Amino acid sequence: MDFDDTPEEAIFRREVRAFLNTHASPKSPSSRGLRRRFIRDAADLAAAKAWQGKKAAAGFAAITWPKDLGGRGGTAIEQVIYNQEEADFDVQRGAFEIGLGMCVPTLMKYGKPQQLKRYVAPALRGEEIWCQLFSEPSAGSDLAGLRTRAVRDGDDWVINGQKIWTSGAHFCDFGIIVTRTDPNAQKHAGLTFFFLDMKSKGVEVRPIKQISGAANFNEVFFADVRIPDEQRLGAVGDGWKVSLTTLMNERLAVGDNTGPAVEDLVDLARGLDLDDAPALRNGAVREKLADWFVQSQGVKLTKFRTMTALSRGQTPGPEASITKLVSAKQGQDIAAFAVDLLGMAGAVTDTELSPMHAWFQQAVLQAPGLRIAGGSDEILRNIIAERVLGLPADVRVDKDVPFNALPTGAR
Amino acid sequence: MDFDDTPEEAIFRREVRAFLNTHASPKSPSSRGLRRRFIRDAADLAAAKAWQGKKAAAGFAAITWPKDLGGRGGTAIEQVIYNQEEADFDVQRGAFEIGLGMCVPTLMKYGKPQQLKRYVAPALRGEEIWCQLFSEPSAGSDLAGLRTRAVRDGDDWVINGQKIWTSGAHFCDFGIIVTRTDPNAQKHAGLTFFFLDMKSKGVEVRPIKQISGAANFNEVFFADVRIPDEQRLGAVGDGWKVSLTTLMNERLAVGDNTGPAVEDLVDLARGLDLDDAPALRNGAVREKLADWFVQSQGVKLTKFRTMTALSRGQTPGPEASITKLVSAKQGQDIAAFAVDLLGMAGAVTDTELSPMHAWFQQAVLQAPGLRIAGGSDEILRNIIAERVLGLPADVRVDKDVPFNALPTGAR
Amino acid sequence: MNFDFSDDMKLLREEARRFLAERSSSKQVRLVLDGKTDFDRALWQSMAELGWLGIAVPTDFGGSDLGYEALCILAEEVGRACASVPFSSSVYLATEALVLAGTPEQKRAWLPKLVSGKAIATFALAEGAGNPSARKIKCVERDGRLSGTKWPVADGAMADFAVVVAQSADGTPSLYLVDLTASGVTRAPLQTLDPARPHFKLTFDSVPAERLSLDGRGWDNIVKFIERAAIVMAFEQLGGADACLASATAYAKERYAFGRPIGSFQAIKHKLADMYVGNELARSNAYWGAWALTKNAAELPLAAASARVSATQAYDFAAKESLQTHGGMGMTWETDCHLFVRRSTILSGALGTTSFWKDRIVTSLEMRNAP
Amino acid sequence: MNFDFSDDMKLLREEARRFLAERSSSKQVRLVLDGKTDFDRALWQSMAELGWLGIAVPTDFGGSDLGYEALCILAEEVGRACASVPFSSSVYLATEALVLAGTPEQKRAWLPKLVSGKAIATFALAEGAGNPSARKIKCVERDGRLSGTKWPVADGAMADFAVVVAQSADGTPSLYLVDLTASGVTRAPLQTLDPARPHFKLTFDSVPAERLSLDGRGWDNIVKFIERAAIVMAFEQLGGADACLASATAYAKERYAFGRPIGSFQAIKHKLADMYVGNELARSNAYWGAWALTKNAAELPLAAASARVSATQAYDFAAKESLQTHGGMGMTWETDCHLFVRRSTILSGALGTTSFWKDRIVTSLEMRNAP
Repeated sequence: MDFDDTPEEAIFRREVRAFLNTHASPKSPSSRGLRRRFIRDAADLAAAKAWQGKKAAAGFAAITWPKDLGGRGGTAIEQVIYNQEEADFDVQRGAFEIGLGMCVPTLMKYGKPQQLKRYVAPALRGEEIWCQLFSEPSAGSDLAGLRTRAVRDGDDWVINGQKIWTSGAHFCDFGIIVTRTDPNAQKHAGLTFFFLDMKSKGVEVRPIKQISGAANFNEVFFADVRIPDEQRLGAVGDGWKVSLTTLMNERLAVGDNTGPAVEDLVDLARGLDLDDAPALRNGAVREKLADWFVQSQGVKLTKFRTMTALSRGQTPGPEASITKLVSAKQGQDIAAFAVDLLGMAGAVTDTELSPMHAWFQQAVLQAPGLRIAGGSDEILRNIIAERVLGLPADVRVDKDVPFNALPTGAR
Repeated sequence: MDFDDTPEEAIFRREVRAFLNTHASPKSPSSRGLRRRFIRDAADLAAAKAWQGKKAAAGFAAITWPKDLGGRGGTAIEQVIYNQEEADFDVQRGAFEIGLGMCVPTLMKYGKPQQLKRYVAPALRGEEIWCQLFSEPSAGSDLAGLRTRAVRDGDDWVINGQKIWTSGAHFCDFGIIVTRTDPNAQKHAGLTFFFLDMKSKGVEVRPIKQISGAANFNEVFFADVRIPDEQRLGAVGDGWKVSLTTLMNERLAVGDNTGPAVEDLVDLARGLDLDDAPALRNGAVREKLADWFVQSQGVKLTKFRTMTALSRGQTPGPEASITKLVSAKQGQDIAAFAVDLLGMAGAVTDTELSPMHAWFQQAVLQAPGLRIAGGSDEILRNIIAERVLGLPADVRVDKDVPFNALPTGAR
Repeated sequence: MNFDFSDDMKLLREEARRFLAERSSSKQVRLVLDGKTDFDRALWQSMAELGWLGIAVPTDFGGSDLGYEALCILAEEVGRACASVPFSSSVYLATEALVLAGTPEQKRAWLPKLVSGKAIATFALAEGAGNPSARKIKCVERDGRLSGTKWPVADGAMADFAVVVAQSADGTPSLYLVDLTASGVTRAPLQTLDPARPHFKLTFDSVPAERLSLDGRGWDNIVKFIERAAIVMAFEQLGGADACLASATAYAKERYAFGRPIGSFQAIKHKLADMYVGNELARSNAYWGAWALTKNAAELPLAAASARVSATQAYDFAAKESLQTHGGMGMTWETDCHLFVRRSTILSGALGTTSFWKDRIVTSLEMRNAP
Repeated sequence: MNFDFSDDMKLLREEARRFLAERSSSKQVRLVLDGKTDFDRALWQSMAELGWLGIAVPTDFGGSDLGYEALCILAEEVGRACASVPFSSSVYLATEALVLAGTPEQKRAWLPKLVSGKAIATFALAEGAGNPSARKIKCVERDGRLSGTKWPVADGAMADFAVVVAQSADGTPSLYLVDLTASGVTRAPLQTLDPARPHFKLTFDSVPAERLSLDGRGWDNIVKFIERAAIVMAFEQLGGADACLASATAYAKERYAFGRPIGSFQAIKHKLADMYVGNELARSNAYWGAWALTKNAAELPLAAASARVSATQAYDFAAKESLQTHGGMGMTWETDCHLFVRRSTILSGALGTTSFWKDRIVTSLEMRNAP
């Protein structure tokens, strides 16, 4: 049991570090509270594409992919090492996580050789960006309840409907989409999966304003959009199976909590006067800090255990759901606690007046989304209970019924 | 809005107080940790019966019951006032709560006039005690899943099966019982309700040793026990409806948390040295005390709101479930917190060494039962969600199926 | 035992609820949230016409004199509607300060205007981060002139005057009445988590200030004044918490997943049951506070702190978990969940941290349980 | 990156688990619980024969010298079985004290006997309620003789000697080796929440005592020693927590209500998911502790406190909620749920309150994050 790299891993890490030192700048402590996950404007996008190009040129863009597709043919643990090192640098990421983490791997599994040849390399080099068109207004946690229709018409399929929560749809070139092709079939059986050109006629992208004021996601409307049958991934009616490939990759790509952490709270409490003494001396504050440290350290170390399993060639299971379940709630709790600790000025978001560029305050509005996106708390508990502990599934009333016979609500 | 009695209530309270002062001794502060709900031996039983006799003679045994049945014909709020006052005195209660609170009221609703004449008065005077035979090993939260069979034989019914958690069965004279008379009917439809003489041939009572070491409950076995049809309450197949009468009365009778309260914890923390200062000065301890005070005060005041509704002739709803849900968990948390606060000596139950006669330690083993008996936390949340908030019921797979076709588990 | 509001009060509640549902819909709140206007002036004027701005003010000064129970009821409904009006600042902080501590002249000068909506006032306590504390008050009054900086001050831009906490020449913190239109006053807008209730930084540079005389003097009396406001604010919080529960419950009945309403899943049912429990405990504690306020009971400090903590906890939980119940829709600007997340955050901090009030509870218990 | 036990260690774990499942069933634990015997002697002897009592003891003294990872693994399995043996007292407290601080003579005298099961020892720290604290140690040694009272002391009656914390003549708290069969020693049984692990009150009246020499001296070094034991105890707690999860999960699958397994209701599913999460976080923190112990890492204090707090929280939750999941059956003496409620309570307090360890975590963070 040790935290050290194997000799091979150490060599790889040095290589990565050398690449990063040459081509990027390290993060500074003062960038705390200014970290970002999303592409805000054209400049961000250009920076992201340029960085992806450099990574691809150096062979770091897709470490585990086969060499003939532009990957490095490396191990999962090497990818983890790369990510760890890159996290210390101030580079624009986020534009490619979904495309390279979820979309292209699905294409690689179900696409034809000439499609792989056409699409994989440009995606890897950051020249073409992919998005994922899954969720719908009435199909969130219950993804298989989706209603976007695809109807066969000659060599094409004609798509009508609406997707939602499509990250980056406004700057993406291609998308993967799951549609309903047979509403008379049981809900999981009537789905079919495609990829499409986001510039196709009839595709309309509208940004969604989030509660934080930002608009990182979109609604995407489809009005008689034509997709060649050529671009179908998997058999007609096999869309659910194909989607599960994508979603499994999503779990592997679960990101870290990007909000304030225990250490930030220690710093805040050190400098803050609470009832005429530093907040860090207050027993209640110390108790909370300890609780959260133990929790976040537990999450971090659980990831180390997962990495160890990865390095031994094992596939990490749904245990990874722990990370998101715990971190998202903790992020929300830490933000609320810090804001409360600041008392009457806690809600002030002026970055000049509020500690750490009002990072805790920003987190109040960002944290709720982390508890919902990519599997809500409730769904994650179900996953852990059913897939790890083997508890029986909820009673399903939607299993043996044609999709179009299922009851629906007003929302 | 005020906490004072009306003039009539004040007169009644004085009357009660005079009766109690004459016939009973007030509790002393040192009896803390020695309070008891259960009958432990013959002496306890004799004391309980004697006290009940005095109450009945003075007209306080059943304040809301009609006068012709031995009651006082008083109001619900008068009953509350009596209970409040009696709670300050050191009297042996508990033997009659189930009989007078749940069994006899059911008899009063469904029994024949001559049965009422025969049974109500002796019960009221404490001469005959009643118990409730509902739960079964495989029918706890799901009471309607009970399996004890009753088969018609001439003018009698023949009972075979097992009941469990029967409080006081070992000293009870009569019991009410719900049985399955038609296993081919849907589960709620095949039940029938009776009362019986606990001395009947074939009734065997076995005490259940609880985790606290005490044995306040029993298993009751029925081997070809004969009950005259005369003692059936309600129609054949109407047992569920009759049971609901009993259970509604149970909710009205929900008792208080009998374990340590916030004030006890304040006293403990005052005298205890934690890291070289009184625990009461520790911020984390103060935070917990405040949380629990606010909660318990909220419960107490919610009861006042219920009483106000009672005094206006309204029927309190399932909101009363709040009391038990909050109090039981709080009791468990307070006990655990106190034991932890005592550190290495926390688990010591020697009444000489441990503060307050090891009351907190006793509570560690008693609190779990309070979260289960009379509606578990989980059932109470369901009740609140469904009956107060009007949320839809769980999917029921046991509704449209004959009872004997329902799947069962190994436990 | 009569632990409920009277029928008259319940009527007032129904009237207020109906009125605000119509006149302070989220559409109206969003006009302020989006910066289109600084508060809902039309609503404020209607509230004045209904007599709500002087609900607990003696009739001598144009008030309705309906007492503190009525004030609490209105605060609850203002909270339920998440209304964008300076109700806390002007009505149950500044107006109350005048009623309790103003000289007859001060009362005559300002109360009728406040009651009629011709004037708006606010309360300036905080000087940056932290809890209310005598030591933290750096604003000073010397020779009738006040200097220093206060932030955040809710509604500081639309207020005609402020009741300001400052150190007097004799070293006791006191309340001062300061005309905000006087020269020497600077008002700078602050960004906060709740743009629907604008906050400001007020700087005073030797501005004329009149001292208000509370019953006693010094910090303890200022805390007593804050305690009274905390009770009314607990009702405002409770109203918001109840609105969150209602919204989440309605959504859980209408939204389907896996072929059935999400409200039929225990994960949602039990969350909403817990929300209901939290709100009911908060309601009971708030009622206790209303009783203590009405009777000026000796238990007021404990009742106020309990009402405050209970309401803060309930609103915080209800606002967050209502959003969570709404899932992705809750994350959108167009759904109202975030209005309540914002408001609950502002109100939680408005009169000191939760730990400040919890500490006061235990201090009361220590005295009550003294051996 | 290799944050897992080696295959050898995993083999040891499997072997230990299989062995203890057979040899320390709840039937055997209940013999002690019901007072039929004071501990499971036969099991203890078998553990000695397997080399477990000296698992981390150098081979020079008859030990297996398999290191601390092996010791942690055994503790986890002892915890899972809820075994009624003095494993913590004798193996990872008293034996460890000798290994770390005994003179060569002391080691030669006692270690072989401890390893072979011929002698049992315990650790006497507490003097009544409260946390470990130098100020609370009233036991004193003067001229090689020790006087005072220690309670509670686990396994104090079957132990041949105790490692006792006492104040030395020069005013520094130290560890002493005290023969419990010597005259002047009184051992009185105590009732506790876990009769399956008997506890005692030990009174010393001028009893011969030999000083053990830790690396350094004084209270800080005693705390360092306790920290090491806390890591191993975290594994014992983790094993118990996992047993509770396993039992609750099995029951939830087999118990039917409303026509289906109770494990298909989200109220139960999500409770068990939370239990799993708590246990896995505790496991990761415990592994960190095992690593720190093995490497004697600078992070040991933080890792120990984290392992301890995480394991205490996980076991407490798992024990209580496993019982809750069992419903009425969980309340019966005959179902095993209460064995774990009892054991978790005993272990939570055994080396100081949760707040003691939490405070140490923050102290570590303060130093680590120092500006």
